[in-house]
Amino acid sequence: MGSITLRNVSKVFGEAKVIPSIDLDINDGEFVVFVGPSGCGKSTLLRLIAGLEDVSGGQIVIDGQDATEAAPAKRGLAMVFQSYALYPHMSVRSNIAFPLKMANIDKAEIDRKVNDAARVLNLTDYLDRKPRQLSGGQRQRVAIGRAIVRQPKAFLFDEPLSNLDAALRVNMRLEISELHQTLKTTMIYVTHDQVEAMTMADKIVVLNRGRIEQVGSPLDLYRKPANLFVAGFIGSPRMNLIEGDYARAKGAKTAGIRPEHIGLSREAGTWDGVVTIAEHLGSDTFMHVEVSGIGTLTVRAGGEFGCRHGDRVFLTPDESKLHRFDDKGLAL
Amino acid sequence: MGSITLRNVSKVFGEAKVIPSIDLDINDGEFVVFVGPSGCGKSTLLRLIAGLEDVSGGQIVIDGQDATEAAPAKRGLAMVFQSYALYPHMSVRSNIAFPLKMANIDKAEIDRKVNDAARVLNLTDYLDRKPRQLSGGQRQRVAIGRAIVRQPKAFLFDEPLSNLDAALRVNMRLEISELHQTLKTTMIYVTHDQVEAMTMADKIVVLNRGRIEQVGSPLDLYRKPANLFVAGFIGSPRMNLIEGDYARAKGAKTAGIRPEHIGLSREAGTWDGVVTIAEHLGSDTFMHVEVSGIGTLTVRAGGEFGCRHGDRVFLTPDESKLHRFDDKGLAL
Amino acid sequence: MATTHTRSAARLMMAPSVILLFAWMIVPLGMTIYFSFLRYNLLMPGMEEFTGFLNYSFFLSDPAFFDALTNTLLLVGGVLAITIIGGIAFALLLDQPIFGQGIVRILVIAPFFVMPTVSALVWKNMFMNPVNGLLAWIARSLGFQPVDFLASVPLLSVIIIVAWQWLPFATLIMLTALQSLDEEQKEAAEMDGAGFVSRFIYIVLPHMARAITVVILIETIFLLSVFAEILVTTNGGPGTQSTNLTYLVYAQALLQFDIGGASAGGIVAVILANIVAIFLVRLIGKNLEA
Amino acid sequence: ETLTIATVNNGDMIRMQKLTDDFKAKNPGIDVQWVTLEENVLRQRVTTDVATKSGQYDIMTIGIYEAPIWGKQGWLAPLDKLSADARYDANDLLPPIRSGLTVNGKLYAAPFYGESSMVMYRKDLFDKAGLKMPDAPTWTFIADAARKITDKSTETYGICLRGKAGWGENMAFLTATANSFGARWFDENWKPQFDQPEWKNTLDFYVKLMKDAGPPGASSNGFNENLALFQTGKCGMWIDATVAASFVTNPKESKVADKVGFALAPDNGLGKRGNWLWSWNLAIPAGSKKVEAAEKFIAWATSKDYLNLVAEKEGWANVPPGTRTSLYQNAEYQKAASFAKMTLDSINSADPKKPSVKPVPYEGVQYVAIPEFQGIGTAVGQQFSAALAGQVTVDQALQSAQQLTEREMKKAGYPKK
Amino acid sequence: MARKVSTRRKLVMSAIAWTLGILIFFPILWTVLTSFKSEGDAIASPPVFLFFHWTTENYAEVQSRSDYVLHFWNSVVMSLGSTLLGLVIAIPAAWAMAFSPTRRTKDVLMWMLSTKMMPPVGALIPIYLIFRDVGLLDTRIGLVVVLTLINLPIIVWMLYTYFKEIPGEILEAARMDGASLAKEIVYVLTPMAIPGIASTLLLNIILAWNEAFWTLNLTTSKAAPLTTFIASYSSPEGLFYAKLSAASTMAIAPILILGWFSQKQLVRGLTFGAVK
Ligand SMILES: Nc1ncnc2c1ncn2[C@@H]1O[C@H](COP(=O)(O)OP(=O)(O)OP(=O)(O)O)[C@@H](O)[C@H]1O
Ligand SMILES: Nc1ncnc2c1ncn2[C@@H]1O[C@H](COP(=O)(O)OP(=O)(O)OP(=O)(O)O)[C@@H](O)[C@H]1O
Ligand SMILES: [Mg+2]
Ligand SMILES: [Mg+2]
Repeated sequence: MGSITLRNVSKVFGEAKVIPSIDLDINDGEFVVFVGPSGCGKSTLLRLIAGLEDVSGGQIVIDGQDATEAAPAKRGLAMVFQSYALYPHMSVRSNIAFPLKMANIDKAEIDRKVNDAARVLNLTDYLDRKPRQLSGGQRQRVAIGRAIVRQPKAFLFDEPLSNLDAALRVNMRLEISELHQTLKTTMIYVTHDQVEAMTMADKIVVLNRGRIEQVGSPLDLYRKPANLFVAGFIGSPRMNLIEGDYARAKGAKTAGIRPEHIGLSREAGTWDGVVTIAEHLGSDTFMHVEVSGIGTLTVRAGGEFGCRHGDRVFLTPDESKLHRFDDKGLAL
Repeated sequence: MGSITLRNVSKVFGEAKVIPSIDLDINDGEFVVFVGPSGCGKSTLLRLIAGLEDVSGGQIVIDGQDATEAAPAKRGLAMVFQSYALYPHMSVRSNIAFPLKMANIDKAEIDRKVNDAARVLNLTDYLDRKPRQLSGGQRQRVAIGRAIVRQPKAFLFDEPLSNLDAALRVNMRLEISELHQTLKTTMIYVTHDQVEAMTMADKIVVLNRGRIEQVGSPLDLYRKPANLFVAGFIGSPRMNLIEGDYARAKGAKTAGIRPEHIGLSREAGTWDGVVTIAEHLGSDTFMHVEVSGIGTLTVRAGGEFGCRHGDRVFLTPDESKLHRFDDKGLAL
Repeated sequence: MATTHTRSAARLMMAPSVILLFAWMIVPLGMTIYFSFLRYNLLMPGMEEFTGFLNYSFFLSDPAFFDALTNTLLLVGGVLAITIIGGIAFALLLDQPIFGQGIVRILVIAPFFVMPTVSALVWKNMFMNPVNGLLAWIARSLGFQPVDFLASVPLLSVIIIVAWQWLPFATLIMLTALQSLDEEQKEAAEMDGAGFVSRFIYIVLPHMARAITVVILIETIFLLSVFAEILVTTNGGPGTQSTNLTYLVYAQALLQFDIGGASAGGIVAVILANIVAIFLVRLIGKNLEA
Repeated sequence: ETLTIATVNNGDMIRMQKLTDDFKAKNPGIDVQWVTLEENVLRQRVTTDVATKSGQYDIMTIGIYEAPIWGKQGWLAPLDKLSADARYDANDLLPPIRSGLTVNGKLYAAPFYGESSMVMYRKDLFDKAGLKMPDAPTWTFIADAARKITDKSTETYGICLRGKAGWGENMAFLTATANSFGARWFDENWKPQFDQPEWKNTLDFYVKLMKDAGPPGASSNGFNENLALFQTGKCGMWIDATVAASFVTNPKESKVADKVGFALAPDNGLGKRGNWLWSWNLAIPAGSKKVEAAEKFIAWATSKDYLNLVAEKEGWANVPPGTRTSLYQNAEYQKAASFAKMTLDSINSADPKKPSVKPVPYEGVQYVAIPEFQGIGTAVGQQFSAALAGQVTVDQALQSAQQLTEREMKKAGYPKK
Repeated sequence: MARKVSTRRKLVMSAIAWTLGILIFFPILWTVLTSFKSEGDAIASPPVFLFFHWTTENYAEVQSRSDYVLHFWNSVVMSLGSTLLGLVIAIPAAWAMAFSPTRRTKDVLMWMLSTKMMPPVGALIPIYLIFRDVGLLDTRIGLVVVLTLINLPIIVWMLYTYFKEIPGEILEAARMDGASLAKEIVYVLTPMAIPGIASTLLLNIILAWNEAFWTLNLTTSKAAPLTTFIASYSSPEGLFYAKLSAASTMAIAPILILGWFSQKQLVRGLTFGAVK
C-alpha cells in the first residue's frame, strides 16, 4: 500500500514538452527525493502524480491500480505545498480537520485524530490559533498535520522548507525524516537543496529538462555520478571539472575531482597554484586556487589552514576518487 | 572618511525597548557584519545609522561629525535593501543615476559615472532594461550600482542576498567582497547567514535582543566565543554544549566542543555512544550520537565514514579545543 | 519610515484634505443646524423666527418618516443582497473558462457607466411602463396581465433599477477577489477531498469576506443617498411607498421649500447615516485589519 | 446681451425655442440661452433662484399659481411697459387669466398659453359602442361610457385620467373634479375637509372608474403619459388640459388625429363643472439687470405676432392657445382647430375666485393659492395616488390626507390672524 | 489547474454567461437601437429589433433643442478638473496615511468616508447661498470645487490602498538617495502608483460625470453638464421614446466608451483594498 509507478508519462504545456517521457518506480515506504535545477519539471511531475494536472500521455499506477484518470481526492495521496496553502480563515484545528470533515467522518473521531496529529507535531498549544499567528516552522507543521490525518498512501512534498530560514530548515528536515521513520509511509519530496536531498532520501531522482538523469541512493550519486550533469549537481562545493591535457592523459574528455578530494600542502604536490580567494568558515576553509594549465580549482582545507589571497600552495588530487567522463558527458 | 561611532544609542518602539544601549566603533574601510537571530534588532540598528529612524537616545557620529539629527540624505551613506528597492518604473540607467540627479549633478557627469558603475558591475548591456526584466542577481547589482555612484562614506547592506538562490548567493557574496577590496569603503552588512558573516567580515558584531554579545574577527569568534550565545550562534553545525559532571570536572558550568573537534572511532575513545541519526552528505557525514551521561552530541566525520542508525561508536573530544563557560554563560 | 521629520511632513500633507473636508462638512452642517431651529420657508421670506425643536418634532412625528426609514433600509439592504449574491454568482461564472470572456465582461460592466437619471428614465419608460414597456409586452405575449411595476411594487422597482447599476461594481470586485485566491489553496482543498460546493463554502467564500465588506461599505455610501432614481420613476410614491430619507428631505426642501423642516430632516438623516457609518466601521475594521 | 430663460419641456415651449431665431433677427444684439427642464425640476430651480435672489435667470416660466404669490412678495418685476403698449394689447388677454396674473392692478407675468380642461374622446369608439357624447356630459354618463368602451384584450381603455402624484398632476384633476362633486379643500376657517362625504364620493368614483376602465399603471400617469396613451389609440376618453387638443389632432404625432371629439368637462348637476384653469407665463425676476431685453422677449413670445408666426410655420392648429380673445375670433383658427370653441368655453367657465359650490377662504380652481399648497398638495396627491394603485383604501387615503393637511396647516400657523 | 475542461462544459458555461451578459446589457442596447427608430417604431407592438427604418432624425431633433457640445464640454471639464484637483490634494494625504500611519489613521479615513453619507439635499440650501454670495453659481469652477470635495474621500481611500502595496523600502531608498519629500512623491511614488492612480482617475471621472444632484442644482446654462441636458427629457412629451433614447445615448456614450477602453485599468484598480 503506497507504491507508485509511472509508465512513459509525458506532459506538454501548449507547445512546450515539459516532460518528454518518464518511467519511474517508487516502492512502498520509500523516501524519494526529486532534485534538479529550477524549471526542470520537478513540480510538474509531482502534480501529475497528485492528479492536479492531466498527463499528456502514459500511465500512473498507484498501489497496482491505474490512477491516470482518477480525481486528486480519489488517489489517496496527501500533498504539502511550498506555500503551505493553509486556509487562512480557519484555526489550526479546522485546518487539520478539514480533510476529515470532507470525508464526513464523525465529530468525535475527527477530534481524536486531530489531537493525535497535533501531539505528534507538537502543535497542541496552537490548535486554536489562526495560521497568520504562527511562525514559519509551525505553519509547515500544520500543513504536514493536514496531510497525515488522512493516513494517505503517500505524501507529496513540494519544496516544503524553501520558505524557512536556515536554522529552522535543519530542524524541520530532521522532523520530516523522523516522521518518515515513524509512519513508514511513502514520501515523495521535491527540493533543489542538495543537502536536503542527500540527508533525507532513500532514493534520489535527478531531473534535468524533464528527463531523469540518474536514480539512486544519495551516496551512489555522490560516488558514481552517471554523467557530467549529476556530477556537477550533487556535492557542495561543486566538483572541479578539468578538461584538456590532464583529462586526456586519464583517457577521458573531462576529469572530475571534488574539492574535498584534493590534498593540500605548502611544500609539494602534483600541481602548484596561487590562492585567489580563501573563505574561512572556522570549521573549514574553502580556497579558490588558480593552477596554470588546469584552471581555477576549489579546494577544501581544514579550519586551521591559515592562508590568504596570493599565497602559493601545492595540490594533489586523490586519483582513486577521480571521475572520468566521455565526450557525451557520460561516466566511463 | 567613513568611520562611524555609536555612543549609547538606544531605540524604543512604543513600549518595546528594542535596543537598550549600544556603543560601537566602526573604522574607516572596515567590513563590519551584524549577525544575530531574527528580531534581535539588526535592521533597526542599521536604519538608525542610516537615519531612517530616529534614535531614542544616544549619539551617532559619522566621520567625526554628530549626525544624530541629520536627515538620511545628509549623512553621505548609501543603503542596499533586502528587497533591492529598485524603482520599477525607471530603467537601470535611471535607477543608478537617481541619486546623482537628486544631487543636481550635470547630465554629462551623471552619464560618465553611471557608465563607470555599470562597467564595474557588469551591467553595461542591461542599462536600458527595466528592473523586472532582470534576474535576481542583476537586480542586486543594480541596487549596489545605485549605492556606489554616490561615492558614499559607507555602504549599508540589509540582508542583500537573502532573496537569491543558493548558487547565486555564493557568487554575489564573492562579488561584494571583491567590491570591498576595490573600493575600500566602509561597509556595514546585516545578515543572519553565518557563512556570509564568516567569509565576508573584517569584524563581526553579534547581536542578541538589541545587545552586543561580542565584537571580533570571524576566527576570533569561532575560536574564542565570549559567551554561550556566541558559541552556539557561530559555527555550523552548532557547538555541542555539555553540562553536568563532565563540565564540572573541567571546572566549568558548561563545556563546549564543536562537532569537528571530536575524534571518531569504531574501536576506542573517551566516550562510547549510539548513532541516532547519520546524515551523509558525501563530502561529510554528520552524526547524532547518544552518549549516556553526556547527552546527544553532533559529530562530524569524513564522507567515507559509513555508519548508520544504531551503530555503536567511540568519541574523543580534542580537549585543546574545549570551551568552558561559567554559570553566567561567560567564557572562562 | 518614522522619523520626526517624516511624521511632521505627514501631518502637513494630510492637512489640505482634512481641512477641506472638515470645512465641507462643518459649514453646511452648522448652517443646517441653525436653520433647523427656525421657522424658515423659502417662499415666505422675512418671517423666520426661532421655533426650538418644533421642526424636529414635526419631522419625527411625520408618518412618512417611518416609512422613509424602513424604505431606506429596505432599499439599501435589497440592493446589497442582490448585488452581492448576483455579483458572486457572476464572478464565479466569469472565472470559468468561457468563450469570449472579455466581451462578456464588457457587457456586464456597462451599466456601471450609465448616469442614474438615464437608467431610471430608460427603465421607467421603455421597460417598466405597463402599456408600452418591453416587460409588459413580454408578459402579454406570454398571456399574463402586465405588472404595473412602478405602481404595484414601487420600492422593488427602484431596487431593481439601482441593483442593475451596481451589479457590475460588485461583480468586478468579487471577480478580482476570486482571481486572487491562491491557486495552491484551491488545490490543497481539492486534494483534501472537497468538492465544488465545499470548496465554495469553506475556501472561496471566506476568502471573499474582505471583498464583500468593501462592496458593502462603498455601496452603502452611495445607496443611502439614492435620489435621482426615485425622483424620475415614482416621485416617492404611490403614497410614501418608495420614499427614502433622502427623498423625504428633498420633498421638504425643494417641493415645500420648508427649509427649517428640511434642515431638521437633514440633521436626522446625518445622525442616522452616522449610526450606519459607525456600524460599518466596526464591520470594516474587523475585516480590513487582517 | 444674453438672456437666460428657464422653461418647461412642454411642446409649445419647445416650439418657441425653435423659433427664437425670429426674435434674434428682430432684436439684434440680444442672444437667448434656453434652460429647458421638466416641470418639477423647473419649479424647484426657479423658486430657489427667485427666493434667494440669485439672479441666474432673466426670464422664468411660471404658473398662474406662483404669479400672484410671487408678485405679492415683490419677487417679480411688474410688466408695466407691456400693459401700456398698445401694440401688445394687454386687453386682448382672456380675462380670467389676466386677472389671475394681476396683483394690485399690476400685471406680473404674461401668459404664454392658457388652458382649462375638457373631455377628449374617440368618436370611432363611441360610434362602435352606439354612444353619443353630449356637449356637456355628466359624470354618470362618462362613467358608463368608459365602462362600455373598455376592451382590455385590444388594449383599449375607456378612460385615461391623471394618477401621478403631484399638486400639478393628479391633484389638479382631482381638485377640479371634487369641485363638481361639491367638495372643497378648506372650510372658511381653514379646516381641511377630507373627512367630508363629498371627498369620499369623489375619490370612490375616481378609483372605481379607473379600476374598471382605466389603463394599467394609471397611478404613474401624468399629462404626458396620458397624451402618449391617447395618441397611440389606447384611450377611449381623456379628461385633461385643453392644450392637449392640438397634439391629439395633429396627424404627425397622433394615430387617432381624425377621430377625436371634444366636450366640456363633466358635472354632477351641482352647478360646477370639473374643469380647471391654468396658464404658463413668462415673468422677470425683480432686480434683474436685463429687464429691458427681457421685456422685449416676453413681448415677442406672447404677442399676436408670435401666434401668426407659429401659424405660418406650423399651421394654425399649433399656435399656443388660451391667451388671447382675438385668436378665438380668427376664422382661420376656428377652422383649423376644431377644439377652439370648446377651449374658450372651458376657460371662461372656470372661476378661480369662487371655485367650489360651498364658500372657501382661498382662490384657485384646482389649487389653493397659498405657498404651503405645493407641499400639501403633493403629499395629498401621493395618498390619492396610492389609493388609485390599490395600496391603501380610499378611506385610509382620505384619513391620511386629512391628518397631514391638518398637521401642515397647524405648522404653517393657519388660520392666520 | 491546467486540467482538461471538457468542451461541452465550456460551451454550456459560455452559453449561460453570454445569455446573462446580454440580458444585463440589454437595456443599453435597446436604448441605442431605439434612438435610431422613428417614434412610431419605438413603441411598436410587437417591438421591432433590427428591421425598422433607421433614422438619425432624433439626434438632429435633440441637438436642435439644446447645445450638446456645450454640455458635453462642461461635463468633460468638470469631471476631469475635479478628478485632477482631487488627485493633487489626495496624493499627499494618501502618502501620509500609507507611509506614516498613526493610531488614528484608520479613523480619519473612516471619518472622511462618512462625510459622503450626508444626504446632499440637507446641505443644498447652505451651499447654494454660499455659492450665490461668492458668485460660483453656474460656474465650472464652482462645480469642480464641489465635485472635488464630494469625491475626495473615495480618491483618498483608493490611493491609500494602492500606496500601501508599495514597499516602504523604495521610498526609503529614495530618501537615502537624497530625494526631498516632494521629489520622492513626484519621481518615485507617483510613477510607481500609475496604474492605481489611473484607475482612481477613471473611477472618479465616471462618478463625476454621472453626478446628478449638485450639477443640476448649481448650474443653469453656462456651466451645465450633460446631467442637465438629460433633465429636460425626464418627463415625456407625447411620443418621446426615440428622442429620449437619442438624448440618453448622447449622454452616456462618451463615458461608456471611455469605460470600455479603460476597462482593464479600471478593473485592475477597482479593489479598494478588497484583495490582498
Ligand atoms: N501551467 C503551465 N503552463 C505552461 N508552462 C508551464 C506551466 N507550469 C509549468 N510550466 C513550465 O514547465 C517547466 C517545469 O516547471 P516546474 O514548475 O515543474 O519546474 P520546477 O522544477 O518545479 O522548478 P522550480 O524549482 O523553480 O520550482 C517550466 O519551464 C515551466 O515554465
Ligand atoms: N516600526 C516598528 N514598530 C514596532 N516594533 C518594531 C518596529 N520595527 C521593528 N520592531 C521590533 O523591533 C525588533 C527588532 O526588529 P528588527 O527588524 O531590527 O530585527 P532584525 O534583527 O532585522 O530581524 P530579521 O533578521 O528578522 O530581519 C523586533 O522585535 C520587531 O518586532
Ligand atoms: Mg517547483
Ligand atoms: Mg531585518
